[in-house]
Amino acid sequence: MKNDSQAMAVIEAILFAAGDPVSINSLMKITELSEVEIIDLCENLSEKYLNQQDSGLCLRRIEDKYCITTKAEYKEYLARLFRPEHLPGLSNAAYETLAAIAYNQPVTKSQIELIRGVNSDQLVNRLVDRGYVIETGNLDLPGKPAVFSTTEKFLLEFGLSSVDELPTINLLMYDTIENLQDEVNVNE
Amino acid sequence: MKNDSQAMAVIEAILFAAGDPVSINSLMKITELSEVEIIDLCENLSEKYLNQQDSGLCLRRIEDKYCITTKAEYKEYLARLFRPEHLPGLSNAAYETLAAIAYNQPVTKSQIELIRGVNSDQLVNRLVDRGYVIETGNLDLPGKPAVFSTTEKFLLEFGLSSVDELPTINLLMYDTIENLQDEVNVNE
Amino acid sequence: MATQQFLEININNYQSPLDLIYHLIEINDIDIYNIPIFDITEQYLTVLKSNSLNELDMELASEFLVMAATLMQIKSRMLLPHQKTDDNSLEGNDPREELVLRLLAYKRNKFLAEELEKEYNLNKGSKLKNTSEPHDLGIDIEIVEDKLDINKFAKAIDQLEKRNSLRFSSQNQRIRQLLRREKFSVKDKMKEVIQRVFEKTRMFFSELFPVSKSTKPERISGFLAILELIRQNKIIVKQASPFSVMMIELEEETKEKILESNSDEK
Repeated sequence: MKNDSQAMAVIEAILFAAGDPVSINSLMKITELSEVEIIDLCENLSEKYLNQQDSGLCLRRIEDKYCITTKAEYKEYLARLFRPEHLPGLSNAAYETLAAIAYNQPVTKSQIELIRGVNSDQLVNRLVDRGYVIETGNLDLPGKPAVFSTTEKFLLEFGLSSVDELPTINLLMYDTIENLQDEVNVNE
Repeated sequence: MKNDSQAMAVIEAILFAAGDPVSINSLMKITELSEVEIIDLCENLSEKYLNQQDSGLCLRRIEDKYCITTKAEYKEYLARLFRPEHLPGLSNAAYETLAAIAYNQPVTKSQIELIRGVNSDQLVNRLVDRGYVIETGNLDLPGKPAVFSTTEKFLLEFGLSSVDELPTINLLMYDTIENLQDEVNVNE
Repeated sequence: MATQQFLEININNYQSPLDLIYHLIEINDIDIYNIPIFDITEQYLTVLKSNSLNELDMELASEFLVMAATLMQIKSRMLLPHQKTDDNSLEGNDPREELVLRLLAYKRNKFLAEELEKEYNLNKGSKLKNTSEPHDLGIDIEIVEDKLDINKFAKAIDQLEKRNSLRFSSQNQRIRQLLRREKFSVKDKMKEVIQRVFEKTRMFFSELFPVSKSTKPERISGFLAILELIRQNKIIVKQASPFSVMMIELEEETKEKILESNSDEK
């Protein structure tokens, strides 16, 4: 790192991107700085946020972790942000992931990836956060991968009484694609 | 809101909390400020981030939305924070297909094939999977061919605020293939 | 320019036939608006013949062959006398015009793709933050979230199904192509061409592999077989006039060999 102000920028970027609190230990590993330097830099960042009238952020220390959050005085505006009309709803990709789970449950993350053709782990986590999907066990396979299923909340919002009521779709999914891949492997 | 610096702090707090890009419209409703004021404040915030050596953040405009991201120059530190994404990089053929879409959107698969001189359907599908491209309608032609355009994610990851900002080259620069053809025809 | 140089070009390094032609134009240092089509065609065919198209994706292989045919067609059209209207090399009815337009469009797109890649590499490191939970920001409100939208769900299923059936059919196609490739090996086609031309003395390509009676992969194998037979000096390909199709005859030596082997069998 060239200098202190660059080091502060790095700390800010890390804490911003992480979202969750990051331990001093992790910050030390990422920046290759000492504990004292990390704590110094974080205190400077905290003061900078406090002193700047035009900054809406603040730095918090929770035990041995730091995180960036918003200044408490702007709560009323933020409360408006969390109204449904301002927050982006679930993305198309999230709906696809939900469909992949609904039609193949219980299903592992790697099976979902196979269905969508692209890694969907983040999206699964988001659906779990929002209560539409839940981890329902582990497969008896190496690594004991977790399997996911849809929740009652999912059924409720769609007005369904069970997943059997979902419209039937041909060729959606996992079985077909996996069989096909086997077939390709045999033929090649 | 008492003054401009407080307004800037509010905008920063909102964009921080939202994470995803927030539309000017939502910012107007949440802050009860005018469009011009919002754009002014965001431009100031953007400059503040740029000018402060000790800031790791950057403000981006994507079409009619704003968001905060980390400065690209700190990517090596962020890479240590996150698990490596196992998405392979785009191939040359994929970049060519993406360029054919970005510079001619909305565009059909057969128009893309005409530009590249080779069928590119699989590549288009892969770009759709990666979230850079999306089907945006159908042409009013026999067979109703689907047309494709680039997404917000494309703009975000390619450092653009709108497709109008796509890098241009003076040589051979035409809006569309038709214009190129027209121009050559005129020169005859 | 030495032929050796063209024999060493690996076709796998080119994204499309246009890419290869553009490369040929560049290494020859020629004006794209005045392409010496005879040289370029010969060089292109040299590259094609020295590479095994069987290793290429079937789709791409056929594009390379279509371009070979296009070049040969332009070449024969260039032989036609035409009136020069002015000094502009692209005067009306220049048979090269369409090719030049396609090359320009391709090159432009390739430039732009490179610019995009640069932009991506400059920006790829910047990260968005996940949406905060109100609770974490000390906001004590019950989030009223948008309920799931059944239409969006249905649309997602629809897209997933469409995409997967595309993947399904493209994989199915790959299997079928692999099998077909076996069926129409170039070697077999070479034997077939020699035998059939021998029986009829001379044949047109379109008679050998009529569009109505042969599949695209079969015609491609047939075309490859013809190219290979020309290379081995086993056949002669003639064009009666610049616009006409290719007429195929056997070299004397080839005929003699067949007569010999036929008499051996008797």
